[in-house]
Amino acid sequence: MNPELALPILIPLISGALSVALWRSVRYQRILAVAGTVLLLASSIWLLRSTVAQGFLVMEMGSWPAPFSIVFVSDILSAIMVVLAGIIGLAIAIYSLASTPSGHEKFGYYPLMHLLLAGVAGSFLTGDIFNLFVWFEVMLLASFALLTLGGERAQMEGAIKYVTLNLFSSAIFLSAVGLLYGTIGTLNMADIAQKVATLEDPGMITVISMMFMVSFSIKAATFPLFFWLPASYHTPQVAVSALFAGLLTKVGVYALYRVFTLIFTQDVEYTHTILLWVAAATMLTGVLGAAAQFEFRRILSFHIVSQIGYMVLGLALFTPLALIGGVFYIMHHIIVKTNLFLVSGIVYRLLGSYELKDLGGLYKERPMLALLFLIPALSLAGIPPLSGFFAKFVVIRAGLEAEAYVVTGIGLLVGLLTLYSMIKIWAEVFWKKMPEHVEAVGRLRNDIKTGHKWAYYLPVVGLAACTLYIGLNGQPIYELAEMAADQLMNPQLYIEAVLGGQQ
Amino acid sequence: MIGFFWNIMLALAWVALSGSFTALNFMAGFFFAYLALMVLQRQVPALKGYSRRLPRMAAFLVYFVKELVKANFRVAYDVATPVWYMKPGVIGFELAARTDVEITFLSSVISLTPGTLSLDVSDDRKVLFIHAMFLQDEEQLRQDLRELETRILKILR
Amino acid sequence: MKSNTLILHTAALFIMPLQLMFSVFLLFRGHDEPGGGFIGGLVASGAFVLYAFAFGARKTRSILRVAPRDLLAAGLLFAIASTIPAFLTGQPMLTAHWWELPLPGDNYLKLSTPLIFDIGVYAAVLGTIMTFVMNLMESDE
Amino acid sequence: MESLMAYVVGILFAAAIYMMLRRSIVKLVIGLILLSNAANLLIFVVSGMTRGAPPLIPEGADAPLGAIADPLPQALILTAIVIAFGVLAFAVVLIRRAYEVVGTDDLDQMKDTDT
Amino acid sequence: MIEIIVSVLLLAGAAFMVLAAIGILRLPDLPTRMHASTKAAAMGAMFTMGGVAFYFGDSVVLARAFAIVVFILITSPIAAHVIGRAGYFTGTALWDGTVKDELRDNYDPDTHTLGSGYEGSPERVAPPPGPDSSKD
Amino acid sequence: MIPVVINIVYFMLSLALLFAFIRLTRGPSLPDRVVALELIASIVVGYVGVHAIDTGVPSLLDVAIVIALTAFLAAIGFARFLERGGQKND
Amino acid sequence: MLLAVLSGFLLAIVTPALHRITGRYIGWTLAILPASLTAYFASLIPDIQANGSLMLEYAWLPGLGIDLNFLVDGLSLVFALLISGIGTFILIYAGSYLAGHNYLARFFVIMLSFMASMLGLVLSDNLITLFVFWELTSITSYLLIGFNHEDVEARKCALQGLFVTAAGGLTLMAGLILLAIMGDSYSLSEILSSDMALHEHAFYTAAVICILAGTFTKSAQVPFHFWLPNAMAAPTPVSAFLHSATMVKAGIYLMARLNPSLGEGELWGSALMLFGAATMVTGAYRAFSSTGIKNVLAYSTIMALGTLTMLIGVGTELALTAFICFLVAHSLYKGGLFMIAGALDHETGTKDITRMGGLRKAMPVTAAITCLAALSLAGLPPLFGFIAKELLFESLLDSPLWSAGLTTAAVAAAILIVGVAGLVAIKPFFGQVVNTPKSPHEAPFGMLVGPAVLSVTALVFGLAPFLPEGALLQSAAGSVKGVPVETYLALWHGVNLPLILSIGSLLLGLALLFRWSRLQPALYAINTYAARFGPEAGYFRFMEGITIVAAWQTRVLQNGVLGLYLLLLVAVTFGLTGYTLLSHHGFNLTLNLGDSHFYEWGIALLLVVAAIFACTTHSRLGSVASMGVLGFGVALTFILFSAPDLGITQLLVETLTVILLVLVLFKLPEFTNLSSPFERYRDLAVAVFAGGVMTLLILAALDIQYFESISSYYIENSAPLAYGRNIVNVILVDFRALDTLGEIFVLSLAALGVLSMIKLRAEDQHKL
Ligand code: NA
Ligand code: NA
Repeated sequence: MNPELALPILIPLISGALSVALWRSVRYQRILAVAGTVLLLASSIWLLRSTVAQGFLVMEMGSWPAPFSIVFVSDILSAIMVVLAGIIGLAIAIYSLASTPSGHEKFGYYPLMHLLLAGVAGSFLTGDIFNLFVWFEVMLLASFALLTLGGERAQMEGAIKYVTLNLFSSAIFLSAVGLLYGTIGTLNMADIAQKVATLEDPGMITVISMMFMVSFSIKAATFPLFFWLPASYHTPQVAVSALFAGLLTKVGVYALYRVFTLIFTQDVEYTHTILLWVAAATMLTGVLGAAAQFEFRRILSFHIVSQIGYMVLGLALFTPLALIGGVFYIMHHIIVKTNLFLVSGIVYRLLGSYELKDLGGLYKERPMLALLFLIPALSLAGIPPLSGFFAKFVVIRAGLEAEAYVVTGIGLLVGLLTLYSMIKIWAEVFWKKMPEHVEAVGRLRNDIKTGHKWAYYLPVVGLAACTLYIGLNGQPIYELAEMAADQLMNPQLYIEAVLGGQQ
Repeated sequence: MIGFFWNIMLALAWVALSGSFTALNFMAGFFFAYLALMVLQRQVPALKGYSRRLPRMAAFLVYFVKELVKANFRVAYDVATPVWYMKPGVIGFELAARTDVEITFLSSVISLTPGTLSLDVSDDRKVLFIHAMFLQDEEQLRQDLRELETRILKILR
Repeated sequence: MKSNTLILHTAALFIMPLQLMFSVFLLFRGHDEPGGGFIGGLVASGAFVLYAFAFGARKTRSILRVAPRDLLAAGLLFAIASTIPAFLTGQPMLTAHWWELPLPGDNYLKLSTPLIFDIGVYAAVLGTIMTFVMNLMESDE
Repeated sequence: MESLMAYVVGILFAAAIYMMLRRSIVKLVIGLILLSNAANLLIFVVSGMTRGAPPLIPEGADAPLGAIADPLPQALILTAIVIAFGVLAFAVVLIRRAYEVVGTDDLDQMKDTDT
Repeated sequence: MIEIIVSVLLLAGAAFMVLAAIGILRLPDLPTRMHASTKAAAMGAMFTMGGVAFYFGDSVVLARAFAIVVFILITSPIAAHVIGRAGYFTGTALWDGTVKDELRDNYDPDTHTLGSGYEGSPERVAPPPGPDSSKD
Repeated sequence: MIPVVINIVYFMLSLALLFAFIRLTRGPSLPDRVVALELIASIVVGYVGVHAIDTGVPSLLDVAIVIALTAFLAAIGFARFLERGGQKND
Repeated sequence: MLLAVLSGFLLAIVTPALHRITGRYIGWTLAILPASLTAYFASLIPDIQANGSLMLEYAWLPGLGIDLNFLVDGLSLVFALLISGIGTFILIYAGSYLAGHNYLARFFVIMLSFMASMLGLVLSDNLITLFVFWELTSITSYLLIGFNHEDVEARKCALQGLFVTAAGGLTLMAGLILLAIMGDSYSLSEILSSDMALHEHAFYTAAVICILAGTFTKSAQVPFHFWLPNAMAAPTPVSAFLHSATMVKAGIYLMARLNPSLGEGELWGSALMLFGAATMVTGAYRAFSSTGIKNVLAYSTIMALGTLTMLIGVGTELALTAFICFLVAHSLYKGGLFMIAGALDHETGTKDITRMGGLRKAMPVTAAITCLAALSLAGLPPLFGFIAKELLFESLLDSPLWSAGLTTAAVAAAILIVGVAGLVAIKPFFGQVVNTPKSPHEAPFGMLVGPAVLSVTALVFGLAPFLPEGALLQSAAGSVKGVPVETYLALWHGVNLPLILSIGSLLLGLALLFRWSRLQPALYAINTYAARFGPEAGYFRFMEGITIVAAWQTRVLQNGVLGLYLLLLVAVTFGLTGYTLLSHHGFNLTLNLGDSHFYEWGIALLLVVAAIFACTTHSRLGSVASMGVLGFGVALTFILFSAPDLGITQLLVETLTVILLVLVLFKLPEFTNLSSPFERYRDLAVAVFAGGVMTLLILAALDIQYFESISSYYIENSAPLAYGRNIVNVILVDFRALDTLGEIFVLSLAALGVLSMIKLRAEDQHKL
């Protein structure tokens, strides 16, 4: 028995439920927010260590044998993802202590945060396709509630799109699960994979895989299914944006990785070629979308889309190196993108706006903040030696090796345009003189209270340190990605780990 | 008293539903019914002495079913035949029933009886407004209603 | 329009306990016959919805005694608590544990973690739906 | 029956999508309800429909006496129904709040957040 | 024998259902439709459940069938009352053939008060059902 | 005999269902629709009863109990809508 | 060696603290580092002379084949010495030039980082590590160009420089990866020493194009040259160091470095010669036609960069010798000249040479140093510049390809450059005294020491060319050639064609110089005209294009209309699924009537009409009621097909749904028909298509049952092992309890969301 396999969902579930129970005491909820996420991070690291040591961890829920029980499976990829969820969770929890409006705290911000993390962790760990649906829904509902928390007009408008498109995705997912069950008769992913692999004419499986692809692609926000993301991500309070930016789309990407390496590999020529063009179009449309924006968080939101393209590209190329690149990219991007949103929050706190035209002068006034922006921004743009460079480098090399020149070329171009966007923010927010009307209001004097300063800056500094660490000492991360990719390229290992003796 | 009555009734219902006629099950039913009533205790007015009304209740049931069937056929005939024979209208029926339970029980029974439908009670609870389908002989209808009310009050008082 | 209270009030007082009891019945019987925590919880919510329609949200809160949100939390904690015995014995999460508590006579009270779990489900469903309904109603009043 | 229901489910999907594509937020909600019903029925249909043999075991028996309906999809659908209900409740309140805040039920008027 | 009873009960039940449905379809206004539907449907359910109880001939089934009937008898008049009055007060048009309406005169749509027409009179209008007045 | 009767009953109930649905679509006012909906609930009770006999599964009666106990809530909800000023033709 | 490279970064980190301690001596203090680095690199010279090259290995990212190995040979050592040597004086100079500036510490942080990056670039053996440093130089350059960041122009120029070099950087990355794939290694030394014929590889052309795109942008070759003059927005020390002496030579370095491997292909040589020559001429012409002293110098730098590129392209031993000499010569005089320009600016307050004159009296030392450097620039003896120019002419005359054309171009450039040298040295210092915004004094010592030392070095090297030759130049030329090279540097080669060309160009250049003022309007007009069609205009058009395309795409795709989003989503979903079904499975439209009872048909019909009515009615609550009917229909389906639990749940949920809808609806407006008939028919068509695909999918799935369901396990074990007879419930609370656990959390989350939406109103909130 490996308790560490269940802890990443149990801890946030318990923290979430307790936070609801402690509804009236925001103070205890705040303590629990940090304690819960610290424990989550600790247990996820424990999980990663065990997984690295043992290759796979499997827990058959309720002690019923797989494939009849719901299994939790941790391979390197899932363990990595859970650790990332832990890191982001902790960063957001600390940041939230300072940034969350008190009304939000009184109306369930913390329980929602915990349960979002539970949904995310559950999605990463489950080895059951229907259970994945359930965790998706947990995550989704938590995100719905977080998105609307506060009830501003923009939030409502954004939420309607977000909710509708995601519910459509859920319905497609559910239908696909139904069809898969109808034809294969099982829900355990390893069991499905094993059975699909024996089919002589898996045409129908390919058809069903398209529904999974669409559904997960909506969650992952790829072209042409990403509209919900730029419509909504900039509307909630910033810690929520950051949490979403870091984790939500990556769950979709993870799901794509999971099923299109484990289950739907029967017609790679077809499925992964589609993914390839999806990746290219996603990268390009996302970055162009960002180029048209002049609001801090909207720019960042469109870049999420664009970066998702790189991750999907890693999967689409479907070579060991490409998967390494993809996994590396995911790790890098989660940390960096969250951090950028957090920085945008500090900027907002200082100057009271997200509109670039209303911002400025922060390089002069807050050089450390400028540096803290520059690290993730340049990393996002793939500037070496930051984490993003190595991620992009591996993907590009994989693309060139796979002779996918057009897509690789697009990847490079998108890197340039990403840099352009980041520089746009840099020039407008940091370099530009502070606009006079802002100065007149004296927003900067309304500085972050010293008591809160650490809560604003600690997560940003920590995540920037992660970015630097991955960049300067990428070897351990690379090795992890390599192990993950190795497992992904050999689904047989996963199947054996889950179904073990029944083979 | 009414609390206890309901408690027993609910416990019996429990036994009936579960189909397990054991003392233990009855006790369980009693217990859960008690819990269910507990939530309501402040709202339920106490009534007393229901036991002597049981025979009257049986008689009422017979009467009621008879009326029910009779009236149903009357409505059925009118519905099934192409020409409307009905003369519908709303009448006010002066209530002898006073308490909430009495009025509610009466109005329900009236509603259940085809051809009459309780619409509302006046604010001073003196009159029950009834939509009747066959007002050919209003006096007869009022008499029937009065008899129904009398029988009900006998059970409830 | 005018809102009548008398008939609906009185009827609600009679029907509601019936529904509540039936919901508990469905809950406990669920393992063997149609029913269970969900269905039970839904029926119980129906009972309180009826009460709320008849008497308004404020009175419903007073008979619920706890906030629907607390009911919700209790349900969730109950459901999670049912996973604890498995942890204590080093088994995978959600492994069922069964206990038979002897009662007078030849009877046993069968208690199990799935039952605790189902009770949690019941409470959570009830809490959820009451949260929906009460808040919606209160926002009108 | 399954082939008949295939058409029914298709029509439900079509109806759901048609309603979701309307500009009124209320119709959107109707569309969502239809959509979840369609998906649930889909699972029910593709995993096989059996008449008159609910997955219940008679008292005292260890196993059902004859062939029974597949219980697993039923459990899945039950979960899906309840989830859909929760989601729907949220969506309904969301559109109400959106209407209060935005002042129109026309979705085309709700595009400030995009461009 | 049982078969016949069951058949008759089922057919009667179904017939009431059909009756209710025809009624609701044919009858001209809301209250009259309710006369048909509420009662006939309740009757239909009662007969059907009677059939069920007889068919299975089992105390458990009997208890359930009984419970169903009781529950329907309790709930359907409440629903009918609530809908009927809601329909009436929101001004649903009554059939042209309606002969009288004593309620309309007593209802004040501005204050939403429903008088009895006996506001000035002493407490009771109808005679109390004394023990002597009962005839059976 | 019973199978034939059951088929006849199914037919009658289907017919009833159809009529009730027609009323529901025609309205014209909300209460009319609600009444139709209530009737449909009752017809479903009938269906359940007949189906229980048809299949010999008495457990199905539980469905009927639930309908009997809760279906009227929808009507009360609609009525509340009207009481609070909802339009009857809406 | 690792320390040598990284020390710059380390020092950068502590610079702010150091600044607080040392105050105004910060420049001098920091200069200790490059000075000692210079000494360190110089100490390696004997080693290189003996062994040819030196390899120092450090691990970094072995998994990716990325390491911190450093390759020291003649070429890299020349660059390393230039960087650290000139860097020393630049730091001292900057300490004076920016004395008292608010952001002096920030400036030095970036400067030191740049220097370290540059060292890393020229010393890295690993292609990727090289690229890492390459990009770092672009970024530090960006930060330095935009040092006066509150100025819009500075920001624009910085962006332009970054955008162009980063664009090139990305193609360079692709090129380097292709090269690594071709050479099967990221190690330069391995690629250079392998005997693979890279020019026969399929990737060769692509790799060369990608790499050259990178080097050309970085080294400001035509048509990417326009960013460099704009980079003069940077403070002068930056221009002197980055944009003349070092960073812009990174591209040159890389071309020289890869020349042995890639030079065998025809593309390489001809591309370098062509672009190099074009750059050379353009640079020289623009230098001559500019008025700002920094622009003059910048364009003359472009000229030099073109020359260097061209020389690599020529690729003969002689040409490569000329290359190395020109490289060193240029760095020495151009670094010095820039520092002078800064000093002039500093003292006079203007950069425009037309507004200076007669400064020799006020700034005699400056004037002397300038003359010395200008002589080298003009290629006059006895300075090292002369040797380089002679070699240039000689090697071009000797070029195996396009000799005449290249020579003509070089002479033309030489003529113009003589004029330029005159502009720089004569115009400000001689002639009439012109009033300047500030009254000039001699520049401070810190600002003069650099130019002085560099100019004197040029003089020394010119007088004693064997000094650098023996130490390094020969081995550096060998590095570029790939095989050892014999060089013969001398000031005097006798009267030969190169000398004649030199003299000729000197005379013509002087002639031009004296007509400069009169030529200026014409030159200005030509430049203005060229600016409208030149590459810089192309850059602006490209940037504008991005914005336009981006805005267009956003308007079209992210249009804010949910209906259109959904429409696309539905079309994609069902289009893709439908197409795949058609292509991978095929379909048949079966409808088996026989297996359904008539009343089941009735229920199916009910479902359909209820759904259709819900969609078509104009009554909202009619629609809601119809959903209720649909719910009953679905429940009936469940009940008739053996799912009582589902039936019950569906009924309850349906009832509660209706209640919720009704509770909410009276706050909402009635149905209105908002869409046009076209939209309705379009949506209907899409919806029917989607439904059709779903039907086909289900029908297809019904025909297929690849495997038995796993359910038999639940059926068998429900009672004996899980003690429950309702198998569905047992699955829910035991076999698959985790689903249920998740599900109640979903419900709770919905409840919390509803709670906050209703209770927490935006208008009540305490705003930030
Ligand atoms: Na993201
Ligand atoms: Na099938």
